Amino acid sequence: MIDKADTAWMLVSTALVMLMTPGLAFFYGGMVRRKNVLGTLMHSFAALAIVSIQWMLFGYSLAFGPDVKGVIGNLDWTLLRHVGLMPNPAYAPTVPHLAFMIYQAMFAVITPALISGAFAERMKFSAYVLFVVLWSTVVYDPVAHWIWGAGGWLKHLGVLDFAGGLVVHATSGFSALAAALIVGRRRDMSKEPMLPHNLPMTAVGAGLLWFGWFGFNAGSALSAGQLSTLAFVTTHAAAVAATAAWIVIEWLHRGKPTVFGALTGSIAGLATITPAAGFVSPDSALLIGVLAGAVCYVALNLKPILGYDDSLDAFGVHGVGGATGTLCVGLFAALAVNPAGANGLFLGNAHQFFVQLGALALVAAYSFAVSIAILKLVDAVVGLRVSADHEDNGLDISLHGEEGYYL
Amino acid sequence: MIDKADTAWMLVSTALVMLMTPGLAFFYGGMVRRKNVLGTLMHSFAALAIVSIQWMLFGYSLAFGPDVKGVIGNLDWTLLRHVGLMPNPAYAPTVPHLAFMIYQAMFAVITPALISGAFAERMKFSAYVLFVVLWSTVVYDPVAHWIWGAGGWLKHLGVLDFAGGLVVHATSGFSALAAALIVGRRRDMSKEPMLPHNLPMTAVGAGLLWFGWFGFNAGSALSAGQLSTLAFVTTHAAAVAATAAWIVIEWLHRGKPTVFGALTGSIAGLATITPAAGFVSPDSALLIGVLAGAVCYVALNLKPILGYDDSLDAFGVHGVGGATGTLCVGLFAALAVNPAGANGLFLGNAHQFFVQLGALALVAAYSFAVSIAILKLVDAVVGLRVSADHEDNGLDISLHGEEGYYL
Amino acid sequence: MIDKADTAWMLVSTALVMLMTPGLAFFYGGMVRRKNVLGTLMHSFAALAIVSIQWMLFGYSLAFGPDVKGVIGNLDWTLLRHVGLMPNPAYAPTVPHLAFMIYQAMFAVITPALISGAFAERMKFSAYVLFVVLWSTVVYDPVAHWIWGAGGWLKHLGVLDFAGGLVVHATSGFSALAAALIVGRRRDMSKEPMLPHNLPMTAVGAGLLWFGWFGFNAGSALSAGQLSTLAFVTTHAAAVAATAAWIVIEWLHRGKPTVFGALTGSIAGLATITPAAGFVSPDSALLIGVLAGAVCYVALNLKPILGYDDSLDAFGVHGVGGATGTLCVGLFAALAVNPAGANGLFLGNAHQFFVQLGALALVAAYSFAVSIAILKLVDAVVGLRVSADHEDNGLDISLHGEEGYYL
Amino acid sequence: MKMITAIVKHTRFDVVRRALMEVGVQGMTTNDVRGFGRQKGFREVYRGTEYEVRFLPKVKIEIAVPDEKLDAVIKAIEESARTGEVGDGKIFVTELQQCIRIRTAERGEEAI
Amino acid sequence: MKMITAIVKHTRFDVVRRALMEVGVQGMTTNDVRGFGRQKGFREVYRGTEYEVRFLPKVKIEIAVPDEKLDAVIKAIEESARTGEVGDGKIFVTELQQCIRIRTAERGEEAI
Amino acid sequence: MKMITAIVKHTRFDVVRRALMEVGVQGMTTNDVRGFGRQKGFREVYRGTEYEVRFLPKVKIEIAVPDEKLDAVIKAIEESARTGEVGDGKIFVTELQQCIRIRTAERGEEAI
Ligand SMILES: Nc1ncnc2c1ncn2[C@@H]1O[C@H](COP(=O)(O)OP(=O)(O)O)[C@@H](O)[C@H]1O
Ligand SMILES: Nc1ncnc2c1ncn2[C@@H]1O[C@H](COP(=O)(O)OP(=O)(O)O)[C@@H](O)[C@H]1O
Ligand SMILES: Nc1ncnc2c1ncn2[C@@H]1O[C@H](COP(=O)(O)OP(=O)(O)O)[C@@H](O)[C@H]1O
Repeated sequence: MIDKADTAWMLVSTALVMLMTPGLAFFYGGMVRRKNVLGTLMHSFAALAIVSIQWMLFGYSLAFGPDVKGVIGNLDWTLLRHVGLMPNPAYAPTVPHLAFMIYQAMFAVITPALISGAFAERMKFSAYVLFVVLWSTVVYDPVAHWIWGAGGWLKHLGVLDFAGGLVVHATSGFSALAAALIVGRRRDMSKEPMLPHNLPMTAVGAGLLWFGWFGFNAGSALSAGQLSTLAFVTTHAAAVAATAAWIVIEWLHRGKPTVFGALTGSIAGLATITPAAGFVSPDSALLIGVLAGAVCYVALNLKPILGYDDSLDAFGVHGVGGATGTLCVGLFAALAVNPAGANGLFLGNAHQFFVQLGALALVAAYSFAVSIAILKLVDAVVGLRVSADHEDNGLDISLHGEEGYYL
Repeated sequence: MIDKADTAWMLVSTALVMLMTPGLAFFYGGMVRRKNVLGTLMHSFAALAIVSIQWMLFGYSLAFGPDVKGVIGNLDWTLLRHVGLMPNPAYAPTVPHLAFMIYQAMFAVITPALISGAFAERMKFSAYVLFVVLWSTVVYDPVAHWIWGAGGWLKHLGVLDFAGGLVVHATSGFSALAAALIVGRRRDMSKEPMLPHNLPMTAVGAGLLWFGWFGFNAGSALSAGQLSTLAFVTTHAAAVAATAAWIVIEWLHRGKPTVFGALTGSIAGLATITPAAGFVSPDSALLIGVLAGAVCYVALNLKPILGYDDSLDAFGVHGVGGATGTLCVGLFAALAVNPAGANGLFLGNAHQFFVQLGALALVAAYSFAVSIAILKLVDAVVGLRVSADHEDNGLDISLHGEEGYYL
Repeated sequence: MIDKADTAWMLVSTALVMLMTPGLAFFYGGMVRRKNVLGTLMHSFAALAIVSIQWMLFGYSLAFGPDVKGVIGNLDWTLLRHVGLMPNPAYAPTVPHLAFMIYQAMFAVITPALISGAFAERMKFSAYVLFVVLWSTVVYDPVAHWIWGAGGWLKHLGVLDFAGGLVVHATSGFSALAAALIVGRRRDMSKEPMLPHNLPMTAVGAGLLWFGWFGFNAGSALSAGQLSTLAFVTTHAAAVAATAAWIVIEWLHRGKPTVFGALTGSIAGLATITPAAGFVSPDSALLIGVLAGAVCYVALNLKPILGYDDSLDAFGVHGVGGATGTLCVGLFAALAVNPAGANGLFLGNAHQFFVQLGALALVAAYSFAVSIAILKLVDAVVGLRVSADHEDNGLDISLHGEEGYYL
Repeated sequence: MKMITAIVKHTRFDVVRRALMEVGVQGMTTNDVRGFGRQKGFREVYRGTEYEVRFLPKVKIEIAVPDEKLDAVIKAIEESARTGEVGDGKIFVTELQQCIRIRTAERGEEAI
Repeated sequence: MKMITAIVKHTRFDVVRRALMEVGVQGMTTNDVRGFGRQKGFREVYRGTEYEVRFLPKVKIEIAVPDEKLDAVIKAIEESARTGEVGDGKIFVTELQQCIRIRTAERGEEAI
Repeated sequence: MKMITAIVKHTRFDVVRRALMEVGVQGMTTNDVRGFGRQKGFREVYRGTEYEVRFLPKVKIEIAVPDEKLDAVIKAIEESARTGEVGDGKIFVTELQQCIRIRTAERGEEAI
């Protein structure tokens, strides 16, 4: 039976998650140098277009369609066949099936867009388009099926991932690491400081991401009520705790708390709480937030030492945050909070922790390995990187024939 | 009977549609030259103020008040008399009448703001204010009554316009064409390139417009449930298809896909699906989106050849998109999708297509002709264009005594 | 009993109010000089983190926890003990108690952030952090308890404050006045014009604030239905009337209507209607809006004469607006509109007006006096102002070691 | 060789550029400046506080020319930049001792 | 005639402008530059990566003056721009061969 | 003393800066300019309208040097800025009559 309130809530949540992709565009767009701002915005807007189409054509069917051996959906639901206005009880029994489909579409969209932070300022647009199509099909859709699809084998094993710590953040984060390694460092890295050209734009992006994240996490309850309220509160709790943690740590470590750090902390907190949002209590969420801030802070400070060029820290924030959050579910989850969840290690259930750890290892390894294969393939077909000249002149003029500003 | 879920959904949708007007301000504001950014923002913010007041004073009564011969509402509801907290069953039986009124107010607001793209960078602010008041009263309110008002004659004839392809986009688009012709070309046109000064700001605007458009189209179901879900999905489908189409066409035609093109495509898709959102299936919406991208792409590429100066393509996107969408209803509509709609030509009902075509011709002609009359009148009273000096120095300093940036 | 529609509405409203704090960041951030943009953004983002944590730790308990003599809540609800997923009938009987808590958290967050406009461009960040913690605890939490807490003594006396004219705007506004006086004028004031560096960013902020304000005011109905619809409509009515009033007055007075003025007017209208939103009719709201525009316009034009440096007019807009609105409740309130409210002076109930006036005087005096004490204390402990050198070089480089733009 | 520095109005810039090309100028360097002079500025009012903005946006054009072209170039600028109103701008001429084209290491008038 | 080019701190700019007007300067052209010199730059940290920013924002002021005013103008700049701290900036003087007011076609000192 | 003005590509700027420091340059002033020359510009298409953008972003570097350092500095710039492609830029040299360090009132070569 369709519940109007649940439907209203899911549609609002879908709109909120949609807004996250433009939000990500601004978050990333402000961080690059002026000459690459449009190229960076394009990554997110193009992902919105490409993945939404892929999703309606066949992606949704692969991820959520009738199960094939726990590994993938079959192609019965291509072009949204059988996906109509009646609810699908296997997923969301109180809203139209199409509402669930479009909600999930927004998740599929933002995930590859997140990866784009790893190879910003140097990838060919044709390579990007190809990469996104392949990656969505070969990485995102299967992993989503394993964990969220009816019949998915990891779901079956009891892996908990409330709103995408594994499906969204671990897949994109570890693929980002692969991409940073395969695509290589930016030419200018040794020559000039890579300063963000417009931090206020990054702040606009962070604000919209935070706002949209309520739809991402609280919407994942798929219904308006107690569970969505819980996820809403834990989401905010982790975000603010991570923001505060980052400010404090940076202040102590570097002498000055940066705004860019505070914004980064907030996104780290949001990414980290994502898998746990519906399974932990608000006070656990505060702790998870502090942890998120600390762990991602360390990750970002290690990057210059390790020397790979994850330009906008897609791995350092989403990979590390998603991994931390996935493990936190295994530590902090409580049946008292959500009877559909589990108890974690701190409530004596070490099993859940190891399930989470195993799933994380698997998803991370799968994403990393398959991304390398895809990138090699794309490199062979169209070439991954722009020419040195194009890179020096910036993607905006070279790839898109436009400039961001005539101020 | 008031339904809480429907009311929540309508209020959220109203807020979303409200946000579109600031969104339009940024979309347009980024496209003009730096010296006119505030003048351009002002068009949208002023429309928000002026039309909302006009609407509460008498506009709503003209558009939706008790019918006078199918042509206009009478003045019984001036100052919101009889518009209270009980539902009005003729429009939205499950939400307070005031909720329907304020939802519609946001439509009335954005429509003239859309037109402002046609005469950006050169119109007097006093002329703009006068134009908006007159245009809302003499064009928007009657046309809204014909198509959406209880007793409206076009509604009676079976014209379908789900969320404003005729009422919003065709009226504003064809009035924009009139305005571009009457107001004339910008002085600098032959002298310097008219480059957008801040495309990232345009992207912020596009993101907010897209987000708000879910309220525009899915909210037009006036209730949370299957129809709103359908409209939500078709809206997104057309937007992404048009974005992708634009990218592909521009890539093939010009060699480089621009971000500005992608954003333009998305708005073209959204404008085009508007009249059809609740009457067609998601896969038809994908097709409509592709069509929207292609048709508006051609329109914009013809403009330099035709030589009129529709500065920000209010006609090329909204006029052409709204017209295309209105005809698409006549092609793709399906009773199976929405029993309150109709079948279109592709389901054998040529009648609906001709009804749509006729209504389009009429609304376009009416909007075009009356806009010319209004503009001539305004020109006689206060003068339409700023002085050459003001135009050269920019509207920001000349009309508003401010500058956009001290960067 | 939990109502799903009310819960959905409250969660959406909470997200909307959350967005207001980033919105405020951009609104304020655009007004300062380029060298202080990040320092100004930081004020809002830091308040979001700090106050949310304080709120979950003990602030919520102080404000809404079990009453102690009408003056304050006790500490029973620290760390959200007893604040769970069942409704608390004393506050919001149809949504989870946690939903009410997180909704109120967003109000607690934005209030001190509003104050930051008074001392922008010159306060130490350490002083700001300390100030925010102390102020939230000693000013916001008690005043919220008096007026909104179960058992609060001003509530008991019949003071009406729908969404925070007293609790949010009067407290922050009069504290801002105290801060402007104690912190002193900016060094550059006599040397150079203090021009806003990025008015389009201020417009983005204003757009998001307006959008979020629907959650602020209509959400304060704590339920989706007639009252939320009423508050939504009055909010919009006052905002547009104040915008229009500002444009007209400035046009007449100064010869040119500024965009900055229009945006300021809209925020003035929103602040002013806040306490009245659920108690007055839409046409009263239009009048209140006009009044808001006029009164705040005069206040801002008096500032250069009086000579204190309320940099971003936190007092001139929120103090003056909140006070005006609080009195307007006493004038325009109507039992016919909301039986849970009262009649105001214009309906013959002078009593309500004096109750409002007394509460305003008290809250204003309390906020002003206690803020002075806090600021003196903070000054003694860490010093309020940055060094002259830091002020000259700007907060971004001096305090945060970053720059806003590399354009 | 001479270095000509012209301060002109934004709104004349494109006309000046074309006039320069017509007299055979093949290179120039420009940037935005703010000029102060006899031209009255704008009164800007921000939230009730008035500011007199005396520094107005101008474009600075720098053109290295061989001596024999000096007069033609000056004439081209004067004619194209003039509107007859205050604020039309200035032309400054200084002696250029050396000019080098980095790409080819050419020197002197050949390098212009 | 001379062209005086002064590089000064942003925070002194308004004081310098007023000092210039007091000694009778009626025109000048300014723009933002980034200067590198003895003054230590700022350390900026972006997400864990440190950058030493050595190019600091300065204002460049260009003033054409008749020879007899040269010393007075230099003195005015020196006194108004000086804070005594590293980074106060520089004054450069070059010979100006010609100065033309575009509006009136005046030439030489009259055109300044 | 001489004033060296170099117009170079953005992408060479950091290399040039380092080369300058190696030959002992301790101060310079830079700003962004738009240059027009032999280098072909970019074709930009905005919504179906094509524009030929001929003014390309360059960096202008101004360096005051004592006469004896002139050749070394020019050599450093030439070598570090050269890519061999059109658009590498120009070096201009003018006579500097006076240089003053505002902070100390030093004059002449000491002030550089
Ligand atoms: N003495 C000067 N030194 C440098 N630049 C000057 C000088 N006088 C004027 N300028 C520049 O020339 C521009 C135009 O000068 P102005 O006096 O306003 O008009 P006009 O040249 O028509 O008399 C100014 O904005 C400024 O940039
Ligand atoms: N040799 C130079 N050539 C051009 N500009 C210079 C030179 N030396 C210094 N400057 C400019 O002067 C500014 C101040 O110089 P700096 O050495 O930092 O301080 P000070 O002049 O007080 O010793 C620099 O930021 C730079 O813009
Ligand atoms: N005559 C000139 N006067 C001033 N600047 C010039 C002149 N010619 C070239 N420039 C500057 O030098 C830059 C490079 O010149 P260009 O002709 O494109 O390449 P190249 O120097 O390699 O032949 C131009 O962008 C412009 O900024």
